[in-house]
Amino acid sequence: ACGAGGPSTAGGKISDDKVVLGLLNDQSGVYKDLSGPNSKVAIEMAVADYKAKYGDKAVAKTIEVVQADHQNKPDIANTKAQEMYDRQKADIILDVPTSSAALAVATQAKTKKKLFIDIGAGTTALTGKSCNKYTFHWAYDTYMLAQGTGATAVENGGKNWSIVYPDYAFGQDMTKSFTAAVEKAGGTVQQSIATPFPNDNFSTFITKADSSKPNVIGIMAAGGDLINFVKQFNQAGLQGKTQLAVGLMFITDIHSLGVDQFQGTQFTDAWYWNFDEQNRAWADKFKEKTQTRPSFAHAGNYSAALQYLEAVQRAGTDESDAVVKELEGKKLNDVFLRNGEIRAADHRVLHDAYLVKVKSKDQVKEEWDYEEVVSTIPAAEAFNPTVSPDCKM
Amino acid sequence: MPSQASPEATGAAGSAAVLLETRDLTKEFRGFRAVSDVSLRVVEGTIHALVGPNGAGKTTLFNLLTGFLTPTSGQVLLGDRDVTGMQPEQIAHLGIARSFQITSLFDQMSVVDHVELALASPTGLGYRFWRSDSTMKQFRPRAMELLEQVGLTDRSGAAAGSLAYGQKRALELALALALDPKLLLLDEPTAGMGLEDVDRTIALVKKVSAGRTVVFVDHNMHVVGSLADTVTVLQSGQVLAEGTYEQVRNDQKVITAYLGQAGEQHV
Amino acid sequence: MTAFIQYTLQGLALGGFYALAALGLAVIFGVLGVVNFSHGACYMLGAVGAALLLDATGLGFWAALPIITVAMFLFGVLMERLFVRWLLRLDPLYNFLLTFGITLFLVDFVKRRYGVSSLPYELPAGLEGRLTIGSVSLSSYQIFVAVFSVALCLAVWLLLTKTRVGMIVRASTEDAERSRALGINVGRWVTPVFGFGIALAGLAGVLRAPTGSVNADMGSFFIIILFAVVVIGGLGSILGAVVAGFLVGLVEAYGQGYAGSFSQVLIFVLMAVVILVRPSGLFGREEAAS
Amino acid sequence: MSSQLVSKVDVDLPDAPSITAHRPYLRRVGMAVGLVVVLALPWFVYPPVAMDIAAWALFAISVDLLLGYTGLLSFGHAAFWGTSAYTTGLIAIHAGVPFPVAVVGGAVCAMILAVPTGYLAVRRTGIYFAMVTLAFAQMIYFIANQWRSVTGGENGLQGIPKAFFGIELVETESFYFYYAALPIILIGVAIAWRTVNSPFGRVLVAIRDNPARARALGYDVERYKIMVFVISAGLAGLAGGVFSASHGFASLQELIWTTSGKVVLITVLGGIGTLWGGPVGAALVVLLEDKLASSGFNGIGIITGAIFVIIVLAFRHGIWGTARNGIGAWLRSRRRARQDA
Amino acid sequence: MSDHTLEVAGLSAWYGEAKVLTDVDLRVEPGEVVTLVGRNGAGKTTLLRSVMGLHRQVEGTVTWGGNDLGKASADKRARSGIGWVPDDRGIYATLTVAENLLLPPVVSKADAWSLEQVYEQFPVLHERRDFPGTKLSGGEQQMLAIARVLRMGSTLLLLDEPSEGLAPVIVQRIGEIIRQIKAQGVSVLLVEQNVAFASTVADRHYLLAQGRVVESLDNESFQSRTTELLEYLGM
Ligand SMILES: Nc1ncnc2c1ncn2[C@@H]1O[C@H](COP(=O)(O)OP(=O)(O)OP(=O)(O)O)[C@@H](O)[C@H]1O
Ligand SMILES: Nc1ncnc2c1ncn2[C@@H]1O[C@H](COP(=O)(O)OP(=O)(O)OP(=O)(O)O)[C@@H](O)[C@H]1O
Ligand SMILES: [Mg+2]
Ligand SMILES: [Mg+2]
Repeated sequence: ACGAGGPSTAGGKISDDKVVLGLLNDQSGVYKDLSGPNSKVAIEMAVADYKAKYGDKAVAKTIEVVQADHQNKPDIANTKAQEMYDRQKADIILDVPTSSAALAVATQAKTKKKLFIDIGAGTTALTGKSCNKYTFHWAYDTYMLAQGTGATAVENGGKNWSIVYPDYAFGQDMTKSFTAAVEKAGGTVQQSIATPFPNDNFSTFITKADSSKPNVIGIMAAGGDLINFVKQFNQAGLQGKTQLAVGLMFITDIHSLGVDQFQGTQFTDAWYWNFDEQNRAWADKFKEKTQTRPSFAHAGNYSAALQYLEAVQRAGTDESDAVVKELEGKKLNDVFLRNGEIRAADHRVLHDAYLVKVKSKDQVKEEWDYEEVVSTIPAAEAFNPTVSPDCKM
Repeated sequence: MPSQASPEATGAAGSAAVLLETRDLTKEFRGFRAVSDVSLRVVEGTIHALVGPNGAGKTTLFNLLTGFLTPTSGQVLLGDRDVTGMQPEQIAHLGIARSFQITSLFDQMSVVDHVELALASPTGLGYRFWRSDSTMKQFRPRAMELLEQVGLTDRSGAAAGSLAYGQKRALELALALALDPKLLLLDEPTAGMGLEDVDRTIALVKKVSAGRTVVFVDHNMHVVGSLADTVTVLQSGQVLAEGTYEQVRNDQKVITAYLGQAGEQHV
Repeated sequence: MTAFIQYTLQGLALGGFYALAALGLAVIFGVLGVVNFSHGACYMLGAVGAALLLDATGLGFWAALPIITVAMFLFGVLMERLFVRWLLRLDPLYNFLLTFGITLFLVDFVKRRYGVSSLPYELPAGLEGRLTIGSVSLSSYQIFVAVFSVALCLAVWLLLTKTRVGMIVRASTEDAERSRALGINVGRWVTPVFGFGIALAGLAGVLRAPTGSVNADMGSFFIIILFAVVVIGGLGSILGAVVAGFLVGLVEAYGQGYAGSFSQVLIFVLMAVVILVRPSGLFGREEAAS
Repeated sequence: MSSQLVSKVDVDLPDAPSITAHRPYLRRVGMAVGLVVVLALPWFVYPPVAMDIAAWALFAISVDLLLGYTGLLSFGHAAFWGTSAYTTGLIAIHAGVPFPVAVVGGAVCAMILAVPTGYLAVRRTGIYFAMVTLAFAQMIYFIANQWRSVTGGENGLQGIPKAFFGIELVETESFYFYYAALPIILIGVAIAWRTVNSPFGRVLVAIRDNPARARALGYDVERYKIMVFVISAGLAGLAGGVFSASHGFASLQELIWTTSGKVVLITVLGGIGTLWGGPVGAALVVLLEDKLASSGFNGIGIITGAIFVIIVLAFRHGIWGTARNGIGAWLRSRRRARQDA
Repeated sequence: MSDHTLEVAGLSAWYGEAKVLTDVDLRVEPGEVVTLVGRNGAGKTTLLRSVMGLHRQVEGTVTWGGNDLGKASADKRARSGIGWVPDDRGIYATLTVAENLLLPPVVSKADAWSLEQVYEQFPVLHERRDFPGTKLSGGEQQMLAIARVLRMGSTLLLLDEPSEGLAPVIVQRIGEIIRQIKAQGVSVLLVEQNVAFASTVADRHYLLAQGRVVESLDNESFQSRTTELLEYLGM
């Protein structure tokens, strides 16, 4: 048989008689802990909840979850996405951190006319130049991070900023967004300092950043570089003296380094497990299965899978166009999405976000109890209110 | 064996043009002068021997002449042309070929391929990456001829790495000849050879020296005596004496510095 | 001006660190002719090892320094016995490739076993403070790293060039068979030297742990900088590795201070210039044209 | 002393192909079998994966041309593969030409880049060469990362069209794309094969074994090295261009040093100095990665690393080289047995 | 001085499938200088390497000082008093001249030359003592190689073509040195092609052809039959 998978000929209402959810993410690299294999557990929880809710009335009788490790390599993501759509008959692909990989998968979604909901990547290009009818951006983006941390910190008194950013697309975007947010809120960015990427040694940059005596130093590095920076920031004796604001960090970063190092640091989170009863209840269920607490990405994957299945239920089919119609413009609420809405124009999912502060050691009551929510950023403010002119569905 | 310079060469030496000349050639290694102000004139068509104690600078001089080392000061002239500082391959194209004191071959390549490679060098065929390598076969007859001259016919298919030492030296000579040079530089062509091979090599060098100029280094006075029209004795990087073999052999300075009592005994 | 002094001091502190790591690489190359690609991975193992030691037994930095160094020495011995020695007589490229394979293995092994997130590690007791003179200020830990690495580099250099052991080790490297025929039990020396080089990498990793992120990937970029350091210094030159280590540290610090994100490119530019002007590196043995 | 002048690279190579020496027809048979396998590949292997195999195979061959036939280990070949990937993409996006034209453009750009790189790198041999090329590739990576207006930074250059003379099947179906792109790969392989089996190839081998001697024979060693470096970069460029056209994007992954490492791994796994080892190694590594990615086993490096270590230690001639030597030895012993009988 | 007779019995050696030595028997008594004469490729170097334990594809026995060396490693043999001067001299590039001299362990205090003695005999080595070993000329390296084993105090020297590429004066000096160490009771197994030189220093000679010992004779008969023998050997 020839391997050229043509467009699937939908016989019944459900193609191939089953709904297949594909999880494509990093299962061995930097995002392993943030999302990784445990996202499969989250998606399976969504499937179980869907089945429990609809029982015999469920449109999707057989639901399968497949997964692949893209190792943050866009070429592997690209091939695996095609394979999932063509061969494993996936109706939707979920997660896909790493922007280049996410954008590649978005293109495949467009050509194959199958759904793609991105949770793990932050690039606004998914709802900009690369937006398309079948791609949704669920959890966060760089605009959200800047808006939350930048604007709110200024409101709380941090008027003068120094920004240190890794000199590549993500860092540049973040710096632009942060500067805009800070200035809009009435603060000033005294200097923004570019650093190489990756980079191990920040002490000179820290000296430089602190030389203008700012109230806040913003750091846009992520992952290992962020940890390098924070350790060296603390060793420079600045912890407690100058407020540290982090562009992108995850609860897993705090967990790995310990609250001590991050104590007092502010950042924006898309979701926090210990925020309220509803979150906590879900987090408890998650912990039963994984022995660990969920990150926003786990909850995001759960939410995306659940809302997708709900849309299939409403549409009565898993045919992509019908499902997209059921998602577009909908207002949604679940454990992850608060005041959620899927903006039809660019498929940006708007929802509440949270400015959080890392607790000090004595405030921590249990493992993973690291964040204190300073304020909730309403959905309407958290994401860019204007749709990018580059986005042509 | 009596030592004699070939008569026609000696005759020519007086009038013929100087093919190779060095002017105050000097090479220093970290302050140590291995070759010091050497002015040498090699007359076209002659066989010129360089002798001298170990470390006198003979190999270094060869390296300077062939571009493997750049002189600290001084000049190397080939005919009227200043070749100082040229790269080895450029000098090779000008018609200077050398053999190495320490054998230096392509271990995995067959003997005949070596010679073909040497023969192909001046043709520029080597750059033709779009041609089939069977075009190299055009050199086969000439290659076999050369191998016969040096007595390697029966080893022509063997990999150079598997040759015995003496055979390697013979191949070195064949390679130098393949370049059909105006000037042939041989660094100890008979080192490590048995007597019979030495005599064969002497005969061979004599034969190929027709129509070209040869400069060689050897410690074997028998070889020097049989071949050289002119002998230059180096010591500590400087020219100690120069003349015919007979003249040099009886030079008291040379006897003390180099030959010792063995001067007679070894011939 | 104070900024310049500050950058200089930071550069020296950073350089001490590169010097130490490059020294291990240079010793292994100088002595065994092996360019150890896994040097970055061993550095990572040193840091991760320290973090695991802390986690498992509560033993902190001062204990980790000797324990991990010895453990990495043993690891190096094992690596040499099991793998490296079989290729010592071949072209150095083979060991380069071998250690590249070992790197892939080690990094993914650590990832799989201990995750990818950074492991926590704090400053050692007694070195949390800062030293401030006028407006110039350095953390005590940076000063400690600089002094410690300089002293260690010096000791290793003396060991290799001034002692009989150093001589034997150099000779055995150059031609093991010949050395054996001269009555030297070569096998006895090669293994410890390799272990010694690996131990230096591990030691550098331990030194790094309190001040950087400790994770499986921490060595992958580091090794490339180290290569630049040894190329600049002259591969196989102990002195070269040390001097180039400091040089690169300074270049990086000034680069950060005055050229921002181009600071790392400066290192490679420096390397390109060195190759052009002195192909064998600043202190490399002169290699005749090939 | 002339001994220092002899700085040679001792790559331990498999025996010369003695199998075919006695049976020239075997060579043709081998080629025919190879061609059939290549043509049938997308029937057995998922077509995008088959395309990846083909691209990596040519990439590995380009590395082998340097490593196996000239004794130069380039640890920065991703620079050429990646440069061509980006250039191919830019040409395809902005000029709207059929993708093979864009790929050729990409390869030319890689060759142009190879001239200064080669000029600097060939001053050193052996392990130095590896480190210099690695560092140089790192600079290219850095530039691509910074120059986001052209390259898209870490988002990559997305949306590269596969225009192919209006034939829509090629543009949308990876199965047909494979056959449209295959000729480019085969031409690349043919160039490599011709280069190796040419007078030029002979000189390369001589240079590999003893550069000083080659110079004394009148060969301009550096010029030959730069030439082969540029040819090799061109082949890597063809491969990289096909790769990015096939995937529809070019990303920083194409330029990062692990990509250089991967292709060396493939080459050594397949067998240095064999040319055909590249395809074998590529098929193995690409398929293995593909299978492992969906297997739930995280830690691909554990397996590829271990295989690599074993190959370097025990089967230095790689899969192809070991097999060829084995068959050769078997044929020899059979011949001897027949003679004895 | 302890007994140090070298006895080789029934020694055969191979390179892969090629047999290059066949049933070689030879004996070197204490204080004796014995040469091994033969044309290129006769197997002389291989024999020395086998005695040294460097060539492993061998059969037969090598007895040294009454002990069968069996599979003893090269370094053990060297430390039991066998000194090797290889045909390529084996000078270390990474070591200075002085270090080259000091590198090998002194195996017998009584026989070992002191550094001063070495420098006195070979002033050039003193002069170039801080240079990397291989920066010496070919002949200087030969001197260095010989000096090196003398400094070890080996009681048997295996010299592989020490006169090759050496100036006549130096060859004479080496002859003197051989006679001098012989006077000290050191024995020498000398591989030579330079028959004239061999006959000036040796007590006995073995003629090697195609891997076999074809004749063994003392120096007088060797000198008287030189021409005939050379003819026979094809030298
Ligand atoms: N490494 C090797 N592999 C295969 N054959 C070899 C090897 N080394 C030597 N031989 C062969 O073994 C035979 C004996 O070589 P050996 O070097 O012992 O001779 P020799 O008498 O020392 O010659 P020479 O006077 O040239 O040094 C020769 O025919 C040679 O070709
Ligand atoms: N690259 C170098 N660096 C330092 N010294 C060198 C170098 N090459 C040669 N020499 C020194 O220069 C001197 C001349 O050496 P050269 O090899 O030219 O001598 P030679 O006359 O050929 O001797 P032989 O007959 O022993 O081969 C020697 O003392 C040697 O040590
Ligand atoms: Mg010489
Ligand atoms: Mg020999």
